[in-house]
Amino acid sequence: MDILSLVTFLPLFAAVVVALMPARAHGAVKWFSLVASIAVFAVSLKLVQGFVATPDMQFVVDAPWLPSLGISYHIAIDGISLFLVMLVTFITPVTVLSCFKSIENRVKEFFVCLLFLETAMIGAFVSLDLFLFYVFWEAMLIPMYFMIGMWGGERKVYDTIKFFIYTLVGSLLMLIAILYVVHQSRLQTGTLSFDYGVLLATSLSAEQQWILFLAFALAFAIKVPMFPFHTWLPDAHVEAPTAGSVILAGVLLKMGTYGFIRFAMPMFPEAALRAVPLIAALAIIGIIYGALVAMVQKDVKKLVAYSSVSHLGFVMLGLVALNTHAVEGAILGMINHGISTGALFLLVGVIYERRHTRLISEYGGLTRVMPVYATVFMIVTLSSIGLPPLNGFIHEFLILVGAFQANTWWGVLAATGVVLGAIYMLWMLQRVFFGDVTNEKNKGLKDLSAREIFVFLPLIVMIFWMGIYSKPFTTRMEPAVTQFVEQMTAYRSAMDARDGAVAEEALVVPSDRAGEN
Amino acid sequence: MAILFYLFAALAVLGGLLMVSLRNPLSGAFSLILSLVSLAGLFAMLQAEFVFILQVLVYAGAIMVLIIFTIMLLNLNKDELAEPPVGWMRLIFTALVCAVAAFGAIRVFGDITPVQMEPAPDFGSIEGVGRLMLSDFLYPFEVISLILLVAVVGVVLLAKKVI
Amino acid sequence: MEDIRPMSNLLWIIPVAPLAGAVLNGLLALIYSGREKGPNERLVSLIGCAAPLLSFAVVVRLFMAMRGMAAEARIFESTLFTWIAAGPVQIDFAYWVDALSMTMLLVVTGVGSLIHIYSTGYMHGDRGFARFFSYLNLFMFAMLTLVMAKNLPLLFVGWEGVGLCSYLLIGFWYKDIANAAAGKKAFIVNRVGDFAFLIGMFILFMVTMNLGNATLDVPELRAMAAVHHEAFAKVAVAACILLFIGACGKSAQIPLYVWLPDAMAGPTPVSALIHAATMVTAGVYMIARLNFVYEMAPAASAVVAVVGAATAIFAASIGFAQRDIKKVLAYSTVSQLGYMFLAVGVGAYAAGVFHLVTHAFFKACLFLGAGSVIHGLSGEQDMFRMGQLSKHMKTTWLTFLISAIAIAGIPPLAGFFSKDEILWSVFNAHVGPAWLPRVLWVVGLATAGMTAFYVFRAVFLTFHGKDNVSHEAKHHLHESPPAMTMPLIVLAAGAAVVGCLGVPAAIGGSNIFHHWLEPVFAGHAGGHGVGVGMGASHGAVTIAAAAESHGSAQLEIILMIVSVVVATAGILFARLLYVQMPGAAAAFTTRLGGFYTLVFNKYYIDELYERAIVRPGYAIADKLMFRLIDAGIIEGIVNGLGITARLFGASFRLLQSGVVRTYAFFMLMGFLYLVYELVR
Amino acid sequence: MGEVTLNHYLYLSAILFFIGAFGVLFRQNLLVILMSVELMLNAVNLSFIAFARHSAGTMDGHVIAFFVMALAAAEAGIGLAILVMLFRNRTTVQAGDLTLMRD
Amino acid sequence: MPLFTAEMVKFLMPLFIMTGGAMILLAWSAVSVRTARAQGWFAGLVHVAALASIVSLWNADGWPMLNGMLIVDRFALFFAGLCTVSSLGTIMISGNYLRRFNILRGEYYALLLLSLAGMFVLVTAYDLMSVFMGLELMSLAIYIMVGFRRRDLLANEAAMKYFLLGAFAVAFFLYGMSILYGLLGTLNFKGMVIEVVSRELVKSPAFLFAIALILVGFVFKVSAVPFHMWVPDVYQGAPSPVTGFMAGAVKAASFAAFLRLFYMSFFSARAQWVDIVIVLAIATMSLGNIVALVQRNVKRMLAYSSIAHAGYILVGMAALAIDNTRAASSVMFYLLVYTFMTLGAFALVSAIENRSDSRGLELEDMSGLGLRRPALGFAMAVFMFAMAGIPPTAGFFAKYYVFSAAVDRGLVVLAVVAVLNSALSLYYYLRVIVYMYFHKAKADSPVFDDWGARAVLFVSVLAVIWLGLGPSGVVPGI
Repeated sequence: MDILSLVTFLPLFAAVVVALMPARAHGAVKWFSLVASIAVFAVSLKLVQGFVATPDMQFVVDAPWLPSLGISYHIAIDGISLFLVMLVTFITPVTVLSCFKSIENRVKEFFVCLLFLETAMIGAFVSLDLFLFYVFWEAMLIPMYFMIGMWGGERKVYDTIKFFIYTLVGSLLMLIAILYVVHQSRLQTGTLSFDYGVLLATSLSAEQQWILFLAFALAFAIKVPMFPFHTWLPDAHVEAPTAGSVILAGVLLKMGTYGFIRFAMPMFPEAALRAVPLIAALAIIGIIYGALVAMVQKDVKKLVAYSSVSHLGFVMLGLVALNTHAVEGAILGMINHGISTGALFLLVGVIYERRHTRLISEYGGLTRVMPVYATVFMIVTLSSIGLPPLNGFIHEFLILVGAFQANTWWGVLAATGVVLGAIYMLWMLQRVFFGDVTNEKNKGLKDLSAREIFVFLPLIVMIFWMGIYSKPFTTRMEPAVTQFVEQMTAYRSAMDARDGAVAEEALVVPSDRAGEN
Repeated sequence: MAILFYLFAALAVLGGLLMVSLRNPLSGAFSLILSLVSLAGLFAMLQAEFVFILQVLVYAGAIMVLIIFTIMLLNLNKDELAEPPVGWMRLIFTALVCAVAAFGAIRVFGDITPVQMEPAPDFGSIEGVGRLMLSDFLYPFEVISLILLVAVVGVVLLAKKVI
Repeated sequence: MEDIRPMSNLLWIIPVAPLAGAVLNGLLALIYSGREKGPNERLVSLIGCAAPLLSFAVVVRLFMAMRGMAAEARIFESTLFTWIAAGPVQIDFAYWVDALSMTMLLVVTGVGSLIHIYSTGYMHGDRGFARFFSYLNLFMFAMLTLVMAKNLPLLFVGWEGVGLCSYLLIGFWYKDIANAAAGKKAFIVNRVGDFAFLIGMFILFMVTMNLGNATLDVPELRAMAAVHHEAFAKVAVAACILLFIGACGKSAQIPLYVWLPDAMAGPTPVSALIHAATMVTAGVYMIARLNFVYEMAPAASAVVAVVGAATAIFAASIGFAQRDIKKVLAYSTVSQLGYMFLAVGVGAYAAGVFHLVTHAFFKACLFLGAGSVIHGLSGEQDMFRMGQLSKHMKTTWLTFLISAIAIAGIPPLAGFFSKDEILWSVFNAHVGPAWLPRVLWVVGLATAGMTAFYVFRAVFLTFHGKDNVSHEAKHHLHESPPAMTMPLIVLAAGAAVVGCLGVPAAIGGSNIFHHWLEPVFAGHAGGHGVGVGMGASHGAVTIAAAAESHGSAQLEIILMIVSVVVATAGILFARLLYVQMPGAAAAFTTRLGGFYTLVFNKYYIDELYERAIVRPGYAIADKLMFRLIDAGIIEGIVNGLGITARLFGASFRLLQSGVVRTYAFFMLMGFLYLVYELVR
Repeated sequence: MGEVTLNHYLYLSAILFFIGAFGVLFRQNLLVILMSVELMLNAVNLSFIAFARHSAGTMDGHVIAFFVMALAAAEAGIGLAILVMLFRNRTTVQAGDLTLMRD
Repeated sequence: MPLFTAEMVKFLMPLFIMTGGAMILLAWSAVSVRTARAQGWFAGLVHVAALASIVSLWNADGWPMLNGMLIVDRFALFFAGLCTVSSLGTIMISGNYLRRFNILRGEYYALLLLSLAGMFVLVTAYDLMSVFMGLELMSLAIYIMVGFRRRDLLANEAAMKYFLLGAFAVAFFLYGMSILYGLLGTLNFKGMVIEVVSRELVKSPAFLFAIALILVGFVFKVSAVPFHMWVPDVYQGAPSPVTGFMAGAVKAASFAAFLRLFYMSFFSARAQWVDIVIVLAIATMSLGNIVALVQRNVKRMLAYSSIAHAGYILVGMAALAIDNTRAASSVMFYLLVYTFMTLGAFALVSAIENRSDSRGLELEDMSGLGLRRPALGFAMAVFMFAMAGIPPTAGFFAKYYVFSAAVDRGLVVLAVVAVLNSALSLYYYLRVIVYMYFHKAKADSPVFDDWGARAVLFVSVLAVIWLGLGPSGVVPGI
């Protein structure tokens, strides 16, 4: 079996094994899941090792799946998806370890969901066949649904359904759009194919592109989530168990941004370019809006959830800034957000596990009783608000530079997010960690256990590593990103030239007519 | 001929109207028999000898007897017969809808041009129809036997007091 | 010439030593966090002090080496690794030291080391001893990175790093939520500045990128600015003003000064190190660093000068009415920073930096002295509950007094020279309209007098005047341990003598300091004949060096005398009010009435911010965005769709009446529809 | 009164058919509804027979009419059986009473 | 050409087996009531035999037999096999259910077989006469089965409603037949095409009027809005296994004839009827889904869901094209998947339905099922996700084919409406899962899953997942 397929399906295999284990064997289930997910990570390291910094797709597997339908098992990675796959394989073991204790009932089912989810996530990142992609994309919903529903909070029923339907509406419209493109491609080439490369070559009129782009963009924008499609996110997070939140924020949201850069924008470049001001506006609104709304939250998790809206706004802005550094910043942003926000959710989970509340007002002065925890929290917070030289700064800087280059006002408006980010995070920090311990229940709280420290250690290492030395990441993604940016730029100049020609024509025609007369 | 047609037609319509309007189902059943017999007359006018016979024997005879028998069996008293009063609005509306539908059908039928032909000598005869039934229509004929079988089994199963 | 490479190879030690100290102490603090007792204070002190001292040693070694080099070649450089590499954005983690940075390095490591030593005494017995030193060392690392950064993003690393440490140290005693809030306020106000800083940085980056060589390296920027003058000049004003706003945040200038007085919540050594000597001067340093850009933007420079002057006098006036000794010093710091900005605003970069250096000494000394007093009085900070302490705390008193004289600008102490140089430069400056330099000079002079007044008000209230010390406090009253007094002495000595580095030529000095910094600032001294002032008048940008050439020495001496007189008047007035006629102060206060209240409450600026920005902002976020838009409109639409669907469902189910004829009726209607559609 | 053509028969069948439909729609008595359906089937038969004579010219229509009658018999049987069963349990023959299940 | 030859026997063999088995069962059950279980086994064996004969015919080429009344081609065999499997599954889940409600009788199996025979007639029909006969045979048997719980008021009511409205609809159908007969002189599928085309009757009002009448008969059976109103009541009142049978096999068989007739005889008038089918499709899926949202009774909810599914299938009907069979194949695949999903779902419903008030199964009754009985819960979850069309279940593929066909035919708006509907439908499907997994079990309500139900569930789950992974080649043309 090739290595990419191995990475993709090893978790599924592990899930099946876990499913077959006796339900009572909690310990065995947990440790097996941990070992399996670490093994997946180890295998995925081979991807990094074997990756060559070129714009080409690598580790390609292209085998027919349903040939009569033009559907193939076509998977590969390039510099863009490589790190997203790594993010998945990295976050999953951390998540597995984090819920050793918090998941007490239906342990087996939980880990089955988690491992199944891992396969679906990796699959979505590596698929180069749109049908395959769609299948993975939707398949992610099921385990997520169960994770929120079975191990979630009080209002889970409403929120799980909302989460599911919200994301499904968008993706179903995308399905129709995919079908339409496939249909057009069949009309043009005579063969039925869902292959990314084939569909990329399909020529579509401006109107077609626009509609199709909107369909794709809606699906992805909901997932990202971009303002104003974000309201499912806080609710889903609040009800999700810690591990669910981590995966949701850490990886699932990146599906949306990844979808933009991989599918929506290259497939419909003209429409995408026309939509750039719109997307940028929504992204900027998201940055500011998310931050302001985060500020007034009373629930820590909701606060972090809204902060995700803000952060993902940055990522989207980076994508539409369409210059190499901004796009690289956006990709780094996806990874960084996965690490930092994942860590934040894990941290919230730690106190939730101990106190079963996430209301900020229930806490206060935690530094006194949980100094190690407070330290970790502080580091992660700083990473989240983009304090140099932690990881958050790198992507924010690159995105802001890029956005500023694309349009001065984008850069200026987006940079306000830097201020607002500090406000809500530090205020939350102040209320949770500083002051005296006023709540009696907080007096006896235990600091991080050794296991929990092991959960956070890799995250913190990554926070520092990616902040101080991000070059290994950027050099690998650079060729692919450059290619993407160059293509989009080429389209833009083609469009400008054509618009210019049209304008000229409009000027020329009357005079011609005059000549005729 | 025309007079005969209009007579039968008028009787058939009258029977139908009476059936749907008379309160007592028994009266309705007799009205329906009137209608069915009139139709039998029309069948005869259309040279459908076989169907004419069946109409009188099976329909007006057997089926209606079955219905009347059931009505007697149920022995409905006044309360059970009493239908809740129906508003005029509803009556008019329903009648209007049906009339529109019938009118539509009539308009469609107005476009149909009949084919002038002289029917075969055995047209409508028992023999002719019987041959056809057991040759071209053998398959439906067999299936209808199954349908009747189902009906028999069903009646037994459903209506028997104790099974 | 000495090979500089081995020297450059030492550069990394300077920031890394404190970083290592921070990590070690931090780990110690964490390891001991769960235990009854903290880690051994001696061990912590050893690590904590050794780190800056090692840096200091390296800095001194480098300084020696640098002095031996030719003026133009005085640069050490060391690229550690590539930090960010994305497309055109190639940013190295590179350290770069020229004369300006070297000056700063000496101040930072020197004063920093002293304050570390002082802290071992001041923080003795505190539960967070190790944590404190960890933060302090981290601060040193960040500050040194700021100073030594070769490029602006790296400078920004230090810039944010010092902000972080400031945040952590202000909120060091986090048990009191007010301290934590003060820290947060500092951080956020700084972030507002950083926002502008970032954008200013982007503007510069865009310029270089459009020129085909995207860079943010300071030396490269400088070189490019020299060549591509037009391109830079186009955006210089915007960039400079934005960068200056950043500096306003860090250096507590109007309108972003509000955090600094609150920052006094931190331990006093922190106030001395971060909020007086080093961090808050970063803004001045940054502008001096980017002087070549400011040269091209006279309008921006004028703004800097005006804001600096305004801050100087405004903060000084607030200093009049403070009761808290640290608050007095805090406003004094704001005021003095205003002075420095005034200097760099009029192009007197060297003078500004010189004042920065002298200020570092006397203000650190004042703060540490105040800390010593507070330490002696078991935490009392209200000056009206002190008095006559000169008897009990001799060393503290003396050092405090020396520094006070220095800040008041009495010759021959340090403050006199630096302040006077600034005033002289302002007087001769060509900034804005012709009247502006004179106005600025008057403001500066007035500020000098006010400074003398409020500083000596503090001196008299604390060490002389009436004894208002409470009974319990008196019981414990003692002179501070040597670990604290020793740095005081060193700093006071510094405050007394560093002035001689900048003795102006007018009174026979050679202004060593000036010449030292010449390579940094000289390259652009009026070199390009940029238009100055609001109008179209073209003239050379004035810098101190230029001022010397055409100002008359006599006038300079006269102005010196004027300023000394003003300062002395201030001191005497303070003596009059607080020593000779103790009742007069109160009477005076009453006379002033409302104005005093206004000043005492710092012109209600905090309240204004609270009412005008914070509360409306929160209300908008909460009421408008969260409740109305998010929960109301968006969720309303989303849920509304769901509810509508269910409503439809509920109404359609009513059709399902269970009545057969209704069902048949719908069938017939459906049939009619089919006929209608098909036959038509 | 002109000549009676195919169309006349068809008109009559349409009228009878929709009288039957009206009965189904309007009446509540299940017996009458059942009879109305019978009337509709008869209208169909009339149409079959008329078409056989005047349009198709084959006897297929007659055969089909026979099948329809057989079906009518079967339906009547089952319908009445269900009715009897229902009457045993509910003592009603009103369609309007059959509303245990709704919504 | 002789009417009947020996080689036709093998083509009619399934029908002979079914009817023969039914006769034997009738006789057997008339003499022995106590051996009802054995009769069930026997019925099962008959099904297996019928299935075997259907499978054996897969490669035999059928032709229009018996005066063009029927044709046993692959299309017919596909549906015949599907119906037989569904019927077999119904038998397997019926035993326990019937015993629980004390109505275990051999006649039940006989009627099931006869109804299956009706379906065979229906799916092999090549002449409207056979369609009519098949429909009636199938329906009459089912009327009786619906009323099989004789003491149950709901069952009585359901049977009565179904019967009356069924008879009403059949009258329309017959009326349409008569007009076609008059216009074309033939009711043979092929013959009708020839007549319509040669005499240019495509736009004649009478012809279109006949189509409208015929449509009434079909859309009634496949429960399209507004001919759907019997569905919820009948599905709720009927014994659950019968409901499953109706939702699956009856619908499949009706669609088979519907498809063949409209794809063949009436296709020349597609331009005329396609708008209607689109409107019906939109109305059907929207109404089905919207009303299902507010149902709390599982059987009623599934009834509305089955209406909605009919709407999706109608999308495929609207997309029928002359140059390729993709739309037709999509309809076939949809029915294949739907039959399994619905069979499985009703197997579960049959196994847990145990209410004394005979209201069928309420959502509350499913509380905690997934936790108490993980395997059953898992199966139901799979069916629900499949019905909602979530990959990687076959339900997704089914929808995918249909939508894809619609998009290919240019019916993008219809496809969009369809996907929005399927998003909407998610709500009530998920609610079942919510009750099964996220609610605490009430009292320990027993679950009556015997091996038959388990086997059906197992096979259905397997089919729904397997068809979702690689459905190539299952349906001709896909």
